[in-house]
Amino acid sequence: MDALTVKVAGVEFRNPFLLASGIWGESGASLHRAYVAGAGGVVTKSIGREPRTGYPNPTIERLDDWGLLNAMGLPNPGIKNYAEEVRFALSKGVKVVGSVFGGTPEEFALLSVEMEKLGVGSIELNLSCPHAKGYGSEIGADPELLSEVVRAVKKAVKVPVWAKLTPNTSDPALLAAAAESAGADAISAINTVRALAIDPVGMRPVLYHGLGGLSGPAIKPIGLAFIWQAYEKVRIPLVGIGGITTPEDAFEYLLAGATLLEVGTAVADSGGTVFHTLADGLREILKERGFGNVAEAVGAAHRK
Amino acid sequence: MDALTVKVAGVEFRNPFLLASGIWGESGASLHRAYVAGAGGVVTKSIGREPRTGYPNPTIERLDDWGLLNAMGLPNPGIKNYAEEVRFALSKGVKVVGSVFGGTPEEFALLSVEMEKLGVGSIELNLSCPHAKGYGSEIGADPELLSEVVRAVKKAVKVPVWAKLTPNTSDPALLAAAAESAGADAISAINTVRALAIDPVGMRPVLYHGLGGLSGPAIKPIGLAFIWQAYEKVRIPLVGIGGITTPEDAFEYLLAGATLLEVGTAVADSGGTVFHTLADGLREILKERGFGNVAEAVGAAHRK
Amino acid sequence: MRTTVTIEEVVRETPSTVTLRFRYAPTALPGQFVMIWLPGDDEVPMSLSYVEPEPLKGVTVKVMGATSRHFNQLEKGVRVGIRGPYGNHFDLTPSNILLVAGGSGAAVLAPAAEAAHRRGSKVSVALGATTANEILFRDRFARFAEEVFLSTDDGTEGRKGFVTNLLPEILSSRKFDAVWSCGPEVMMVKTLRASEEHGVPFFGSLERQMKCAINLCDACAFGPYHVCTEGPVFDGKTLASVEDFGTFKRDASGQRVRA
Amino acid sequence: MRTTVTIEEVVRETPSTVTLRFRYAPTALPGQFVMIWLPGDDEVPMSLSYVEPEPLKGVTVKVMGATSRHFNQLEKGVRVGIRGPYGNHFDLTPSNILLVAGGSGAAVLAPAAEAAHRRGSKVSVALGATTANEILFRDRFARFAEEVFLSTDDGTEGRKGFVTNLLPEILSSRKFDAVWSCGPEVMMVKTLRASEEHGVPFFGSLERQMKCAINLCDACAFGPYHVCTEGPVFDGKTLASVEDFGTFKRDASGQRVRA
Ligand SMILES: Cc1cc2nc3c(=O)[nH]c(=O)nc-3n(C[C@H](O)[C@H](O)[C@H](O)COP(=O)(O)OP(=O)(O)OC[C@H]3O[C@@H](n4cnc5c(N)ncnc54)[C@H](O)[C@@H]3O)c2cc1C
Ligand SMILES: Cc1cc2nc3c(=O)[nH]c(=O)nc-3n(C[C@H](O)[C@H](O)[C@H](O)COP(=O)(O)OP(=O)(O)OC[C@H]3O[C@@H](n4cnc5c(N)ncnc54)[C@H](O)[C@@H]3O)c2cc1C
Ligand SMILES: Cc1cc2nc3c(=O)[nH]c(=O)nc-3n(C[C@H](O)[C@H](O)[C@H](O)COP(=O)(O)O)c2cc1C
Ligand SMILES: Cc1cc2nc3c(=O)[nH]c(=O)nc-3n(C[C@H](O)[C@H](O)[C@H](O)COP(=O)(O)O)c2cc1C
Ligand code: FES
Ligand code: FES
Repeated sequence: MDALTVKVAGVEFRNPFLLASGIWGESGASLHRAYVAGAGGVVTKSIGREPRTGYPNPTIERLDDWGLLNAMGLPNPGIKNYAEEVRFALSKGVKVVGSVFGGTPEEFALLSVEMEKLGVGSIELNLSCPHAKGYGSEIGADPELLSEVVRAVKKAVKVPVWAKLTPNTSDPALLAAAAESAGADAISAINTVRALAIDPVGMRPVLYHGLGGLSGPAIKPIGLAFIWQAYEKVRIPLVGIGGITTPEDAFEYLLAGATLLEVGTAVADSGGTVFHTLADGLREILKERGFGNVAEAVGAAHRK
Repeated sequence: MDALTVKVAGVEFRNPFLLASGIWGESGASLHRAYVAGAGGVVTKSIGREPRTGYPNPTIERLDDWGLLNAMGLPNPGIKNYAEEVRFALSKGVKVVGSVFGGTPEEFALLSVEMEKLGVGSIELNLSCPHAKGYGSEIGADPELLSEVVRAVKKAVKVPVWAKLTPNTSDPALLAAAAESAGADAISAINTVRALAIDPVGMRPVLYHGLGGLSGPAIKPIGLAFIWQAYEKVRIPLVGIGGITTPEDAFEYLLAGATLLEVGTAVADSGGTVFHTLADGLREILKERGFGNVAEAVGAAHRK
Repeated sequence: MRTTVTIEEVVRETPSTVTLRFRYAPTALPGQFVMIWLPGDDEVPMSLSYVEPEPLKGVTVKVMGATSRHFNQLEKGVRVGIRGPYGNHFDLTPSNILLVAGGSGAAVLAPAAEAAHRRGSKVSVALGATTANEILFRDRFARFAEEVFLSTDDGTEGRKGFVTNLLPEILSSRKFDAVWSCGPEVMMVKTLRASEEHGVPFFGSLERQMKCAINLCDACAFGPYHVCTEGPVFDGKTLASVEDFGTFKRDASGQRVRA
Repeated sequence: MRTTVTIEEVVRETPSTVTLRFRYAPTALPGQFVMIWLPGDDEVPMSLSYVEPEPLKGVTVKVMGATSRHFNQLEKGVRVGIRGPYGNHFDLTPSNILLVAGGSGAAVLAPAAEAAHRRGSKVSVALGATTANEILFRDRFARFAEEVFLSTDDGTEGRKGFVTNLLPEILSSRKFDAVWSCGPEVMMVKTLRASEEHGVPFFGSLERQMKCAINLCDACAFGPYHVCTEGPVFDGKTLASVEDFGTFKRDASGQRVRA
């Protein structure tokens, strides 16, 4: 087995670098392209039941080379229309993780079933959707609601289920533990960090939606902290996300406890070449530091 | 009245730029120096009952020009020893805000009383201290505990009380509302964002304590979001903190809803000259944009 | 990174089209576009209709819906948000170029043609519009073009009908080594076909949904390509290889709709 | 920013002192220090005892407590974390310099003296130590110094007693235009006084708690100054104006303790 091969909940990925949800995920052709560019797998855009146009522009705001703000508003063509995109990617042999979002446990379950029918190998639940029942807070920040969703989905599908958690919480370990005990097979973290950009000339928020989410290098330390805390709490595998740009970043996430990694904002500058750079670089680092494979490095920083 | 003069809960500051807590705050001479350098006021280091050495080094990790991680561990000489530092600063005419931290409402109240006796004009409660009763989570992230602390302190002192809140929460507005209804006179936000740095060579966390807090430009969008959400919820004045480095940053915080501002990490590079740069720059911007004074600009982005 | 520019000149080009000129420092190559934001309204992609060495850059906006109407009402002195330039650009080396433009398509072709002309290329132009007073940049092209062929849908100027009807004649009349086209996608499909028939390399500038413009969100997906980064200019071979071309684009939700 | 260096040479200087040499690219001026980290142990400030043009930089560490003992046991090939250099440096323009060093104080003075010598300055050295085999850099100074005066607390080498006892004689023997000093703070206080008496400008390198080293945390507060940034080298006038000098420093909690 290659040093970069990773198995999560029985599903094998040829390397730990997956295309993050919401990046290049609108079309099957783009998913395929990320895979050809060297990704170990791809996570689809978060898909809902009905088509949503998302928010009007501006939907993104580049802050500097260290950060990006976005408020896309979960644009997606709805699960029915999206089916052909997933099928296209699968037909090309792409390892697809289907990402879904919903407002209720039932909706999450229904969408997951549809994804499973399409043939995806794993499902990622986007548990930081702003359309939530409850007291106006996000589903994913409430351990109760989060558990309900995970349980409902686990009951409905056989493929592994990953719970994607938000960093906008006072207690990452609590959320991780809730997901684990509800039956999640893995935890993905982090989604973007709640943030805002103001245009000092127009004297208003830049993003149409106002609030947005911060991604990119600036959130790497925040993602690492989440993975670190989750690793100390749960035993299911962790999918590290947030600012991964260089092979060193990836190695740090492994050391902190992540088994798989997702790459989002870094795709922007690289146009996909980042996947080869990351994989080659990580292979080098593992060898140099005496690790036989990815799994051996996972959580190593906790053992010091 | 000068365009930069700001009044918060009856206390006047000659400009809105205060030295943030934990920066240059160990000695009265340094507090005085920040004031001479042009700060509108200074917030002391967070002071507890007994001397604490804080964590061993490394206590800080500079990530890049956009971010800094720290885990000082609340080093402080204890309120008794610190008294002479506060007295020195006050004797020089410095506008001092006394920052305190504690593990219980009583402790916060006791320390606030001591600060008031020393003569500080306002008190800032550091409500993100890791030494908390409750379920291991921080006092400041729990609206109940937070309210208890604020109520206890308000009962004990006459000077205005500011509640300094954490961004590590799912619901900033909820925390802000809790502080307001418990009687806080102002809200300061944000403290640092939970984060971690891993040393890929040593394969362990860089900071001795492991987890730390992110500050600097990278958290400006996170601080702006907090102020934005708090402004929509509460009517008490807001003290904006997080990544303020340029006059434009300051202006954006005003537009988002902050009345006062604290400057932390930016002091590092500037050695204090940042205060003049900020004040001069903001004065220019206000004039150019047709605002007669700071108060007029506060929250302007909400009125679009 | 986003910045703000002040509109310094407003030029009414046709009843439905206006050019806005502004000072914007980043170097732009002909063919590139910017994302331009009217605070309070939308942010939209616009090709640069004026680039270096002009002291003022410019965009030329045709009314299509609410946002472009808003642009058409802007006055001198207004400040708009801008980021970019984004995307690729026209290769200026061909020495005998035919432009085929429909509607606002002339906006992106004009600065490219001027740049090629400055390098010594010969440029001929086929301009189509709905009606006579909607013909865009007729005088601008006349200043340097070998010939300007006109057509209008209603026959009020030039040949009546679609501009593509002119192509067999033009392409037979002389040897071109490049056809550059921008306009409605059906027009470009036909122009590509005509160019192929005459063995002339084709380059077309495409329009798709744009959200991020930085190769991230996939809104501009066109087959496996991203129009914001690998386009908007594509060569004929690439266009012909992508099933989307002339058949479908994606709306803001990602659903396929007719191109 | 922190980086990692590999110890390439370990030189035992005295029973309690070791020099560690490593390749570290950032330019350093004599007098500056680095923050050096033994993962798993502490991170401490150390003056650079070797700077450019030496191919290997170095620090010279005297055993004081647990961390410095750990440093004294390091072997070649070990990797340590490092950031810096930080702080100010010695002004190398004086032409007749007297060094007054106690204990590990010679570590920071040696590279400064070498640099001044290279520029043509004359350097004399007064070296103090507890006992003969603890005298640091005796040979290193001998290579270029006009004279090296020695003293030991126990009289096993040179004059018995504190190094400051040598000063009246040395300062009267010749005209110096600068005294540079580093060592225990009481020693520096006495040296400053002696220099003032002889009208010679004084410069001393100070030690205080260091945490951030970037002018932020105030751990290194010395009067209104920050030793990490405005020091570690201060001139005599500044030192004399700060009540802390020779009286108190702050421990890790910020409490005042005897200097
Ligand atoms: C790279 C690029 C360069 C462009 N350059 C120019 C230019 O130089 N001059 C010019 O007038 N227009 C240009 N456009 C088109 C422009 O961005 C807008 O699409 C157009 O102004 C319509 O906006 P609206 O909101 O007023 O109309 P809407 O009410 O949104 O729609 C009117 C019509 O335009 C289509 N449309 C809307 N938004 C987009 C979009 N983002 N991308 C593609 N089609 C869309 C709709 O499908 C509809 O048919 C360009 C588009 C792209 C992608
Ligand atoms: C700018 C600067 C340059 C220095 N350069 C050198 C050098 O070149 N060579 C060298 O051997 N040492 C140098 N030191 C001192 C060194 O950083 C350590 O203080 C020393 O090695 C003791 O560490 P320890 O943990 O082994 O001892 P500890 O057990 O911590 O303490 C032993 C003694 O050292 C004092 N001490 C501890 N930490 C500090 C500190 N951070 N700052 C000041 N005093 C402290 C204590 O008060 C105690 O008296 C320098 C200090 C500073 C501030
Ligand atoms: C433009 C954009 C769109 C995104 N859309 C989604 C989405 O639909 N679902 C989701 O779970 N995460 C979404 N994310 C979050 C990313 O998957 C990822 O968690 C985040 O960007 C942090 O990783 P990064 O720093 O590598 O970008 C989106 C991020 C960006 C930048
Ligand atoms: C070195 C350091 C020490 C700090 N100590 C404290 C403290 O004692 N009490 C407190 O309330 N905040 C403390 N903070 C947080 C700052 O006051 C401020 O909230 C934070 O750094 C964000 O602002 P900035 O980005 O301008 O630095 C500290 C921050 C730093 C960098
Ligand atoms: S517009 Fe987002 S990828 Fe092209
Ligand atoms: S060591 Fe922190 S200010 Fe000097």
